[in-house]
Amino acid sequence: GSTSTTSSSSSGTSDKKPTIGVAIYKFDDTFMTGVRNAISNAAQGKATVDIVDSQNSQPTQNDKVDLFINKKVNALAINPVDLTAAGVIIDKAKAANTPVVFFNREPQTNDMNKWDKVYYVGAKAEESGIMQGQILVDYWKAHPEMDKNKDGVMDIVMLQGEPGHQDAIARTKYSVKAIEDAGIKVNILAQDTAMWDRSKAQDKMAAFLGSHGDKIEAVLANNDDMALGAIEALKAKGYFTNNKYMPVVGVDATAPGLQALKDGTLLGTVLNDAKNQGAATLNLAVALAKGLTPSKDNTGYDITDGKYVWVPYKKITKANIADAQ
Amino acid sequence: MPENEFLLEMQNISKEFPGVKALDNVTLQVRPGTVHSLMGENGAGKSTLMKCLFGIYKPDAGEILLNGKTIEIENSRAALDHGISMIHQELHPVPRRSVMENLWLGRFPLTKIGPLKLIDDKRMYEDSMTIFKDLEMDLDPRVLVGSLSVSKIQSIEIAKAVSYQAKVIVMDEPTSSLTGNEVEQLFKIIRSLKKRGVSIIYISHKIEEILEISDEVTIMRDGQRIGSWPAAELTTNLIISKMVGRDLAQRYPERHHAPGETVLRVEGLTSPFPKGFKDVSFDLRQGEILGIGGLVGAQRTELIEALFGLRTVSSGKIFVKGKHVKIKSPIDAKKHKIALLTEERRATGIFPVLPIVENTVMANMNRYISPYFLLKQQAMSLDVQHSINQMRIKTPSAKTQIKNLSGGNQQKVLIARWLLTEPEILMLDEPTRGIDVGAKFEIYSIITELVQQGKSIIMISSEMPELIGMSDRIMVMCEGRMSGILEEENKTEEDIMHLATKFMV
Amino acid sequence: MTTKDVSSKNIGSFFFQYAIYFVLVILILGIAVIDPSFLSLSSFRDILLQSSTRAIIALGAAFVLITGGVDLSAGRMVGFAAVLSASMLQIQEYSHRFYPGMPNLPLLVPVLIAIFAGLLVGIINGAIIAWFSVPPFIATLGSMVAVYGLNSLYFDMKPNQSQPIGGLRPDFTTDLGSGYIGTGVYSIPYIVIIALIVALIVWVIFNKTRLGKSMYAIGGNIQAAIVSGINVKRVLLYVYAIAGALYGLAGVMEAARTGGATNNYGNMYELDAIAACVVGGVSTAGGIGTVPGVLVGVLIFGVINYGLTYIGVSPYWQLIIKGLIIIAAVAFDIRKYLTKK
Amino acid sequence: MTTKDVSSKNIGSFFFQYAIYFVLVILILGIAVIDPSFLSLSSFRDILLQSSTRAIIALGAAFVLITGGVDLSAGRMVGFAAVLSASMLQIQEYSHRFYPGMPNLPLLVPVLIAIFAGLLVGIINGAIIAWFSVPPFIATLGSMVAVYGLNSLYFDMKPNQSQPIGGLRPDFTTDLGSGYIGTGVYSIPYIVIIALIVALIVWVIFNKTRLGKSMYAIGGNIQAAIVSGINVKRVLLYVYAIAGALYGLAGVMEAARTGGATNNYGNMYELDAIAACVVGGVSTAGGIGTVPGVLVGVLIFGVINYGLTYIGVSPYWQLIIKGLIIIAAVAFDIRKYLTKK
Ligand SMILES: Nc1ncnc2c1ncn2[C@@H]1O[C@H](COP(=O)(O)OP(=O)(O)OP(=O)(O)O)[C@@H](O)[C@H]1O
Ligand SMILES: Nc1ncnc2c1ncn2[C@@H]1O[C@H](COP(=O)(O)OP(=O)(O)OP(=O)(O)O)[C@@H](O)[C@H]1O
Ligand SMILES: OC[C@H]1O[C@@H](O)[C@H](O)[C@@H](O)[C@H]1O
Ligand SMILES: [Mg+2]
Ligand SMILES: [Mg+2]
Repeated sequence: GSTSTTSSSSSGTSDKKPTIGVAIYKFDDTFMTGVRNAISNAAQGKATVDIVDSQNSQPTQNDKVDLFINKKVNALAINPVDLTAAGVIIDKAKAANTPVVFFNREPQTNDMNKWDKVYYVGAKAEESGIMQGQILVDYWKAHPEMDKNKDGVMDIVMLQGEPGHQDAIARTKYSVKAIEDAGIKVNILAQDTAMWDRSKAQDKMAAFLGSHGDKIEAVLANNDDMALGAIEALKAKGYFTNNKYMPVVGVDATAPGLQALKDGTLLGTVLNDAKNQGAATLNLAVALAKGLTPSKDNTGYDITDGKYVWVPYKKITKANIADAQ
Repeated sequence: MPENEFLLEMQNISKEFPGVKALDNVTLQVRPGTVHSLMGENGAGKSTLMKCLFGIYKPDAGEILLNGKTIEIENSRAALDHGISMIHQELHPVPRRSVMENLWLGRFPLTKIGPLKLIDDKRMYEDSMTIFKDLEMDLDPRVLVGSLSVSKIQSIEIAKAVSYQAKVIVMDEPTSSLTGNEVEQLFKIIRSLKKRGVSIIYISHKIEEILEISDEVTIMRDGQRIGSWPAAELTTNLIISKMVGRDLAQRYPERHHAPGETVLRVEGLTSPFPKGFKDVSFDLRQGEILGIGGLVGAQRTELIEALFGLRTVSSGKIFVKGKHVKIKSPIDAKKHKIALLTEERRATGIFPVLPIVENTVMANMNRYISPYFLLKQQAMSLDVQHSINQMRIKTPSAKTQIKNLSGGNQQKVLIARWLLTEPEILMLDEPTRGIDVGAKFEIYSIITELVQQGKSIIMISSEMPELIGMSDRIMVMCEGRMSGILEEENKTEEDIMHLATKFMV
Repeated sequence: MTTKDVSSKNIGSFFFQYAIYFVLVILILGIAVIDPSFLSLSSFRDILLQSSTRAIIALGAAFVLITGGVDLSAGRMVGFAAVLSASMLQIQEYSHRFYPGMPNLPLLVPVLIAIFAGLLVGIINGAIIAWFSVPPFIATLGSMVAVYGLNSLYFDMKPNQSQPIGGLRPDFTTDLGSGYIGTGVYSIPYIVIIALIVALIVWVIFNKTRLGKSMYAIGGNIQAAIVSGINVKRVLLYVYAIAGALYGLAGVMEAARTGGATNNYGNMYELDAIAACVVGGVSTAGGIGTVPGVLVGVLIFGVINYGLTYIGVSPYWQLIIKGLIIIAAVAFDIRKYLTKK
Repeated sequence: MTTKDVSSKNIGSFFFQYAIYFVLVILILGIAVIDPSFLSLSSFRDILLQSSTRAIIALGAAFVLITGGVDLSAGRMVGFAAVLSASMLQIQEYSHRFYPGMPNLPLLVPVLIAIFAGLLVGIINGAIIAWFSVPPFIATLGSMVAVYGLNSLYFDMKPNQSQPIGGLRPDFTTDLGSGYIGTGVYSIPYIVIIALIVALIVWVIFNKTRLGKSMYAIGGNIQAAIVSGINVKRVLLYVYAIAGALYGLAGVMEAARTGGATNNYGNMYELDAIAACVVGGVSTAGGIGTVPGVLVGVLIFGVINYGLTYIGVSPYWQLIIKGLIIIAAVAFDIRKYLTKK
């Protein structure tokens, strides 16, 4: 079916405050909660936002999109569960003439090109991995003792997020690649999924330590929660006391992560800028809902290639904790 | 084809369960067109032998011959295909399905609709009606089996077994839940089956029935065959002595009852349901046995379950030792020292997967609680062992799961359970159903002893000789109403029957 | 066996007999009171559409529940079928094709392969349960875990390497997944039609076939089934196999509907499916359950999910309310079985 | 009734009687064959430690399963208790304190509050099941969903706003969560000791108390339990309440052990717990189950999880192997119940 283009007036309330339908891929994702809060805050006085949980299920998200279209929202802001599903969502939105801003997970270019009222706000997933790698490279160079067996190869273990999760894949791949690009060979002693989960990571790390013990020279975790789990397992094996140290790197710059940076247990993390992702997403959606073409003027963010707003990641170590707070 | 002397032969069958040699080299030979009865105490191995025949168990050793030819019976399907059908001691209804679906289970009539074979509901209904008419049973094929009484379910099982057109029909205690008329009806069916050359293997603890219907009788004891005799050569006493291995001088123990004051008074008890019991009033005195007689459907079970707090009542009063009491649940009943042995052993009696110990003490755990909230294991085991000995429960150990006991022995455990609560008023609903003569006498003795200790008993029984032999007084019910109380010494079956049909039209 | 007279009690019992239908109506009305715009054809169309794949999975689950079993592998099989079918139905031009060189297959081939995969896993489940006497809970928990592993391995194959599968063919997504008969709000999506056809077939199996009656007997009293000569093992095999095929079909439809697939598709659907069945009157103890009941159960969840979002209840409160509604609905429905003695 | 002599058959039946213990040993040996270094005190210590909270949850689940019920709310209660206790046990200096101004509470206060929250939810579960006759599956599904909603609301409160709760006090994490008696590999973590004490208490309840016997009776035949004058409703109430308290305790221990908490803690633990119980011989049909069995079930999962990671099996293959082992272990164990035909 199709609806009239003057959908905003049909709601009966004043046109000044448009309604934005926001679908988050999963509510209990720490980082996306930050984005979600940023969207709500940015919406104060500007728009009514209806934020829903897609429960990490693409079909559920499609259901929510149908509902938003049925409720005649003025614009959609979608954090896709599965980025390939954007195509179908765009078709639905186009049929109802409801503009869409995707955020945090980038749909494929050919989908983005399906319609001119489709935008994207996000960070480049691989960037976070690269920064993780760089943090280790810096440490390796400054601390030759990190190469415990002096073979010039960095022997690491990798704790991965949910199998198939694009952030997990990108971080796993590009963190290693960044180290290798710096001319350091990497040997992955063990890698396993801990499903983004702190206590699973702790259990996995205990097993890694059991089988590889002191051979491990660094721990890469796809997020901070898992990095912190690894740190607990390391503590149980005597690390972080009496000069026994292990470099551990995560992503997200969560509050407990920053605390661990302060404590000196976490070597580094990567800040995914929730505040700006959220604000940019909302501003774009509001502009689109009002029938405007988004621009730096009406959104406050640079628009690249007419459709993209890139919010950069930031490397965080003990030295620049303040940048993340 | 030369006629074999025996239609069915089970030769040298042995079967062992963990800790039990259930069958030890047993041979059974059944002639065509005869009723061959199997008798023996509870746990003698009768059901096990039949389960071997019906493919439920696989014998450890032995052979089965049909018409002189050795056959393999892998499962029940194979038994049915060989023309052997069975009425099981433990009934197997599918409660939430209709009568006809139960009847035709495993062989539903089909009709072809195009390439599809679908169930022919109409034919299923008509075929059911035909069978029920044939067997003179009053059953509606469409109602849910779960809403029927045990005796109706028993009738369905009979109809089912007969409807297979089998050559051999095993009937494992088919009459345990039937009353007079229905038993007669069954016998009529058996006689007509015999005429068609069908052989019946008949198991029962009711010696009168055995003598009436059998051509031949095989007696078993402790998993072994004692011998086979033409029924005409046997008498009640002979059977008993061969079964039990000793003589049983009398069927009912001597009674020296001296009923005392009233311990239970029921006034105008009425069920909230239109077909339920109405306006029932009676007294139970200390040290007496009050029998309750009546036909199936007389609401005897409902009445005593209401007294035990298992059913609601709309009006009426209950007095225990003169005090007006409200009994809303078995917990209340137990507080007033009332016990109830229910009618349906499997549904409301046993805890199948639990050991005998737990099954025995379950109604009586308060007694074993030590000051530290822990149960006194020692005392518990002692009491259980005492019960096993006293009731002569046949079991490898007190830790055996009760589901592995023979039906009769399960019943004894349940009686033991309630005796352990030391009730003042013990209500027994068909207490000797499925119990062998020897054990019956033991149970009667226990009841008598209890009464002599000043306990009071209410006993529902559909066996009139038992009712007459044991009761001081007999209350008879008919269609939910009390039709009279027989007080005099010389009560007769005719008296009971007269009252049991008093309100019938 | 006399027929009961019509009486006031019967009206009450009629009410309880159909309690679950009343629950559905009350829910709809309750939501409509808060936001009258909810009562529209397009809302109902959305709810029906969203309930369709759920209904197919729930019907599969019902097969198993009626025999007294349980099937935890449902969700992961949905995911497997979604990935399988999607991986073979990508457009030629798509840059990350799962099978780069493969020519376009006829639509039906990948669809059938995916359904067949579900069937196969179902057969394995059934065989393990019937022949090795492994309790259904464990057998299907094992296959739930193993199928997810298998799916992830497949999904991780080169060149895909765990990329979400996209670029699906329009005959799969647009025509089948989003297509419909009719126009505008007066249209019925194909997916709804497929679900209805499946429901009809399942109804026939449950009520008119030997397999169906045998299932009820096995769930109602397995001893009775055995001594009546029912081939219990074979029935269980068929039941789990059919259930598996239905999950497979549902997986294909999820991929068609969303235009993509990942190995995470279907995660936890089994719980939703079982819940819908139980709310719809299927007993987890076996032997009880009807197709209309299951459908109403699915619709109740559909209305709750859609309606609570529609009236703008915040997600966390939605969870709390949803939890309470589920309990209340069943507490209400269960009264019909609580015959006072 | 002749007593059987000791014979070769008895050895076989002894073997099957303890099949599940053999499964455990075989698993350990199998892993040790692939990597002999696995056979070390520190591996066993790790496995014991990782199994401890699981054991407590599984014991809670066993209470419920023995009565013939099921408790889906376990995992979410673990999460709730973890968040509750963690939120009240942060160091003063932590920048994102859940309760910014609050003074330090004595360790036991938050711990008891969290356990009490579990108890309370358990009581509600039990009450709904006993008094409203709602099937346990639905009652606990409802509370599983609702408790998660409640926990998420709490977790989302200002100023925390769904940040993982960190900065926990060392007396909670270091002393309790990671503390131990003894030195080096010859040490026993407190958490293991707590789990052992819980197991002992549960063993006493199951075997030596009226409550325990009543639970088995209810699971074995609820009608007979009613007739025997067991206060079925009260027993169910106690059972779900105790289970809830155990989940609460497990949640506290998860927070202490990992040094943090989020609302997603404990997600799906109920499935693991039930699986461990069933592998350990607890029947989902009720009436059957022992404490040693449950512990062995938990250990089997512990060994699989630790061992497969130890020998470096890739995650996807881990899933496949784990699924197959679960099925095989139970297929093997179940032989003891298969009364010879
Ligand atoms: N499945 C089983 N497992 C273990 N022991 C069993 C099993 N079935 C029967 N038994 C044992 O075998 C013996 C014979 O039992 P069976 O049921 O055949 O007796 P019965 O003669 O039919 O008795 P009743 O008259 O009480 O029905 C009993 O001791 C019983 O405990
Ligand atoms: N209309 C009915 N609906 C449901 N159950 C019934 C009905 N009629 C009888 N029953 C059940 O059948 C059983 C026996 O019926 P009833 O109480 O009428 O006979 P009784 O006189 O107690 O017979 P018995 O001699 O077997 O004890 C009871 O357990 C009762 O619950
Ligand atoms: O999907 C969940 C994951 O999402 C990532 O983006 C995030 O970095 C992880 O911490 C985890 O939350
Ligand atoms: Mg090195
Ligand atoms: Mg018998």
